[in-house]
Amino acid sequence: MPLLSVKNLTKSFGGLTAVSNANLTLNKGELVGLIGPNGAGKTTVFNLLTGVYVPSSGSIELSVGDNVRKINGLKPYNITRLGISRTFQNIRLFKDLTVLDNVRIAMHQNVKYGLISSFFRLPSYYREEQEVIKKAESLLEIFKLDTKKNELSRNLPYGEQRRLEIARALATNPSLLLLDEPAAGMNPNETAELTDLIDWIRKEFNLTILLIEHDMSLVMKICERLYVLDYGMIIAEGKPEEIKTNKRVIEAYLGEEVPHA
Amino acid sequence: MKQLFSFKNLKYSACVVALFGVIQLLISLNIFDDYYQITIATICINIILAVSLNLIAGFTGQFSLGHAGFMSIGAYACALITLNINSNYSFFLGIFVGAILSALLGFVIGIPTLRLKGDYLAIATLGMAEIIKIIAQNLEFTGGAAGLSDIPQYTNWVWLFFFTAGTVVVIKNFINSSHGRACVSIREDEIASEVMGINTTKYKVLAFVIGAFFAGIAGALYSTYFYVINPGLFGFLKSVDILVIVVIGGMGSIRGSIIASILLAIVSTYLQDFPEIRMILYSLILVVVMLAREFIKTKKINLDILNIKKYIKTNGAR
Amino acid sequence: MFSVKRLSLILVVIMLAATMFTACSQSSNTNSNEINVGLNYELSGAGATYGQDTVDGIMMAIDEINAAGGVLGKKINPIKQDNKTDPAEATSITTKLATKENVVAILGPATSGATKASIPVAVKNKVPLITGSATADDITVDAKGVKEYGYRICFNDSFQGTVMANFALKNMNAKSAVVLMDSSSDYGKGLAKNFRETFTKAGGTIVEDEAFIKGDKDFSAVLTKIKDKNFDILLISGYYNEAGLIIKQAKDMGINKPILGGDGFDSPDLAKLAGNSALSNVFFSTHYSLLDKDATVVKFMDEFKKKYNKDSNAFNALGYDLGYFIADAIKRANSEDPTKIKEAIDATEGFKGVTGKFSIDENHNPVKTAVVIELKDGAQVSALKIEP
Amino acid sequence: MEQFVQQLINGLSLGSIYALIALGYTMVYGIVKLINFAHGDIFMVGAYVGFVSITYFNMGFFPALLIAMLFCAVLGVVIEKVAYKPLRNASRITALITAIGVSLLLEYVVMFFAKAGVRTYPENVLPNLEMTILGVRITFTQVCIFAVTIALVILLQFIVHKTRVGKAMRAVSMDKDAAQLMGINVNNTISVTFAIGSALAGAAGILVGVYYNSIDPLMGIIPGLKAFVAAVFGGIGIIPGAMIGGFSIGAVETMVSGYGSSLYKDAVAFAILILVLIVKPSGLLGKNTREKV
Repeated sequence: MPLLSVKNLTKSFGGLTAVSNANLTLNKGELVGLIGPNGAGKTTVFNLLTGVYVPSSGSIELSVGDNVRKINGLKPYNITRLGISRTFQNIRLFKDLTVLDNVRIAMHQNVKYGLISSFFRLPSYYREEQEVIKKAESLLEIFKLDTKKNELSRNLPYGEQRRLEIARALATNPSLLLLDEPAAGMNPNETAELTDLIDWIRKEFNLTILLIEHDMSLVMKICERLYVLDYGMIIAEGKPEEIKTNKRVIEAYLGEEVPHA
Repeated sequence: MKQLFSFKNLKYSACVVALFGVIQLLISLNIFDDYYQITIATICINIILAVSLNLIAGFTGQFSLGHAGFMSIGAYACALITLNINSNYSFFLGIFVGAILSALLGFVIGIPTLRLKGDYLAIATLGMAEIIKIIAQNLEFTGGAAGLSDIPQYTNWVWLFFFTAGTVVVIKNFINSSHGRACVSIREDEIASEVMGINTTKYKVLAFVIGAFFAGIAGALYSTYFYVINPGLFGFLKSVDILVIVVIGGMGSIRGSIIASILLAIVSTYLQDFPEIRMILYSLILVVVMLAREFIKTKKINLDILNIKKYIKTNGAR
Repeated sequence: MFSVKRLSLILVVIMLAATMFTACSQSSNTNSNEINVGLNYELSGAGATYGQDTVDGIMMAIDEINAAGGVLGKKINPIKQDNKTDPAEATSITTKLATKENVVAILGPATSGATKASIPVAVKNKVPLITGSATADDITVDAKGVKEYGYRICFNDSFQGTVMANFALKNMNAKSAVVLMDSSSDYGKGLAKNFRETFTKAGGTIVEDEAFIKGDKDFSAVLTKIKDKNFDILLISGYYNEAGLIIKQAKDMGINKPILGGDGFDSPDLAKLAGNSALSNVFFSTHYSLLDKDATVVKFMDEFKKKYNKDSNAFNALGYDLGYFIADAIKRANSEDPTKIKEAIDATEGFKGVTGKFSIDENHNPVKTAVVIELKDGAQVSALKIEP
Repeated sequence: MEQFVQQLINGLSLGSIYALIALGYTMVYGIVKLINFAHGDIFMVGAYVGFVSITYFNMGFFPALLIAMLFCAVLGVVIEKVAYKPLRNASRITALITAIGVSLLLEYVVMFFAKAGVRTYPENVLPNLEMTILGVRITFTQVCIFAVTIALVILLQFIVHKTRVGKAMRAVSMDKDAAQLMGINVNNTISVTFAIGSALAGAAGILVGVYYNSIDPLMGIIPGLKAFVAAVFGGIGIIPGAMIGGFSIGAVETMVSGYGSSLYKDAVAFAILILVLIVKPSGLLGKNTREKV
């Protein structure tokens, strides 16, 4: 049973079709890349998977435990609760909040205490808040951000902001993690570090990862499978080595950015 | 349980009790006579209003220009109850019903309007408050334009302090809980917040409802302190007054709202001595304060830029 | 974090100090050569027109009194405060005047809301408070009894409403009326309510009940609506600011039915707003008539025009009377004790002011004659006295 | 039917005033994203300047109109330079509170000098003519107001769409930084916008003075609020939208007074506003924009 299966996914804005008839399958534990030239509709796919956009047609199914849930049309927060989490291409941290708060907010759905407890700080508040802090700190430790937990996230250097966004995404306790250009703007050293980190968290957290990335070294190194998107259509699917030699893919990239691998 | 009695909590509680004690002492020694007590009442009511609006506008980032509308619901409900039910409990019943009705209205109005953003939300909430005002102006049982008068004065310093401290504590606790953080995340980035599993509509409405609830309490206290209410009191300018306190104190700062409430009340008592040009001075102060604040802030930003330059210098250019 | 805390602490200290400072500085400004009288008025906000006009009248009276040697050998010192047309602010100011400024009496406020909020404070502090223009019936007396220290020297709504309804019924043989009231002021609503009650009780019908709010300028919609209706008279229950415009627009539109109103009409601005030609067949009740050629009235009007370079209106006149009224009470009390002054006010008998000769009844209202004035081409052409 | 047409005419002349004020609101909002609450008070100042010109300097209607517009234009620019410009990068709410402060300042400075009472324009500033067509009465003043409004709107459309300044205005309203990079003097463009918007408000002020014959220092609050409602109603930032919004609010108001209850005319106007916002948040003519994720 695949974790995620997307069938005939289409999204059009007015006359423009951003994604058309895309089919995608992710198996549990896979690390899959989604590549394609700029404007191909990769981020739109992420937005559709996370409910930020409502699909025009098609279906998205996610297996949750032993059930398969149709998630197209659900609100983003419901989808997150079912186990999909993501980062953003143009980092969307809660900039004026501390690093710790950023992670704690993402843990919101696991907090069970009610409003009354929060108003009057009943024992359940203290109990759960402590747990939240503990979890958040251990997560930050993994991303080497624990020493900066009280800093405002806007003050972090770029690379750390990227890492924090991944940490925040993990805090929602996802089964499927969508990473939107996690290495954008990083230098080769940082990228290499990040590559290892992604690989590590996948195993540690038992994740399935779908990754948008322009940095082909990263993609080729860690992705087990790739989907190639062009003009909103999936033009190729396969192992990295296969994709590298796929004619249509090379054509799609020509005049744009030849994959340097 | 241990944390409940933590040093920090104890310290805060001690401060609150001490503040109450000091003012109570000053009142019983008649150093704070009737006149100062009225000023204190105004301050307390403004603190409740400002802190509750801050929850909506400052923490949740929903720009509301209709807070006076919620206040009026609490004021009218409490006034009508205390005027018509002659019992020792009518004051509490009035406050309770006023706050609940106000919260209910916040819920009913919040659901459709909170889909709007920024200035559009502001103008919609402004319209909402105006509609409430016009309805109150034309209903028989609210006394029409004359409003209600001879409302028994139940509110006294003790209740004012109790409700003000209560409002501040409850809202502060809320902000520092997971629910409050959910609200703040909406202000920071609504889309990211939703993707992080937060039902943004629910939390926007919740902030609106809680804010309305406390505005209702403030209205109820107002009506049972100042004897008289009428629709004209709860117009656009009242909403603006509350917003001014929130902005001067700082969006998203409860401490700021409290300090600004006190400062503005003191400024207002000083301005009473300049009856002819009172409003001219007030408006000038308002403009100058806003400009000065921005001036100081940009200076700070400049300092930050220097720091970044320094940072780049010491860490080498990337 | 720490510095913010420290800062706020410093602020609190400064504020406490400041408050203390005002407490000390203010208790010292009693001057034994002067008698302090508080003026709690709407100098800003929606009621500023009425407040400022009344204060002009009061100040003129006090200047005259002081120029003539004051009362009890002392000058009257008016302590003017702005209540912003806000009941809470009016309460605060009344308290300040009563407790900090040692006033012997408080004049004002002009609007009913602010007055209602001020009277409980006056009662609590035992300082008489006299309003010149708050007309709501329950200002001085309500279900719980007479407000011990609250007085007024103007008509109340039920008196004027009844006067105009009876005038319409008896003098004009009116059977049907259109009521157009200022729904944003309790004066407008109170007058209309009492008119309606008396008029319908005597068999008249209200054909149309319409309203406007203070500041409205365009009444064409409502007037178009009533234009073709069948009615005998039009009651405009409001102040001259809007009434003048309504009369103008109504006449322009060809509505030539008689127009009735209360003392809110009594201002030279009515003619300016409506235009002299439109001001015919207009009747309103007020305190005094220019046809009387009463020496007090003529003198007041001349002096007022000289002093302020404009014609006086009812608010100016009521304010002027307030000044003399309180001086008279202080003189008769022969004391600066507010309680004694209150007793003197209670005993007022036949006080002669610009707005008529009046006594104060047990409900703290003036007993005075109303005059119904007819306007023709902007000028007063007849005056009918109506005893209370 | 006759009555309906009459009410429509009444609504249009009232709406013209709202439209003129709304235009200034919408232009300023379009370019600096500021709800300029002082705009209603500039309208009031215009009325007073007209009053002074006509009463004390015995000017005719058109010279007075020009002077009022000129004075308000200067006032608008001064306010922008002194109070708003330093806040251009501040939070919107800071600018809003400042605008409210400026609004109060204008109101009470005028009240200080002119007192709170009403002032009346002399009669017959415009000839007191009227005509009746099929039972519908139209006065010369109404025609004038309508004509002046339409003329000014056409002029404005011309400025915005056919002149260099207009092009600059549109560019700045779309992207201030890009406009700057393209060599547009952003500061001057914003000043011009304030000048034009304020001049229109000044024109509305004198028209109100002539039409209704009554002005007072607080006269700007309610029309200002309603004009803003009109601007949002039509789609804020859009010039034809402000005009349509102005006429709509005017018409709604008179229709509610004429056929419903005059007590609730303002409530209905606000209720419609809220409904419009909920159904189409960007106003009647506004385009819905999507946030890029």
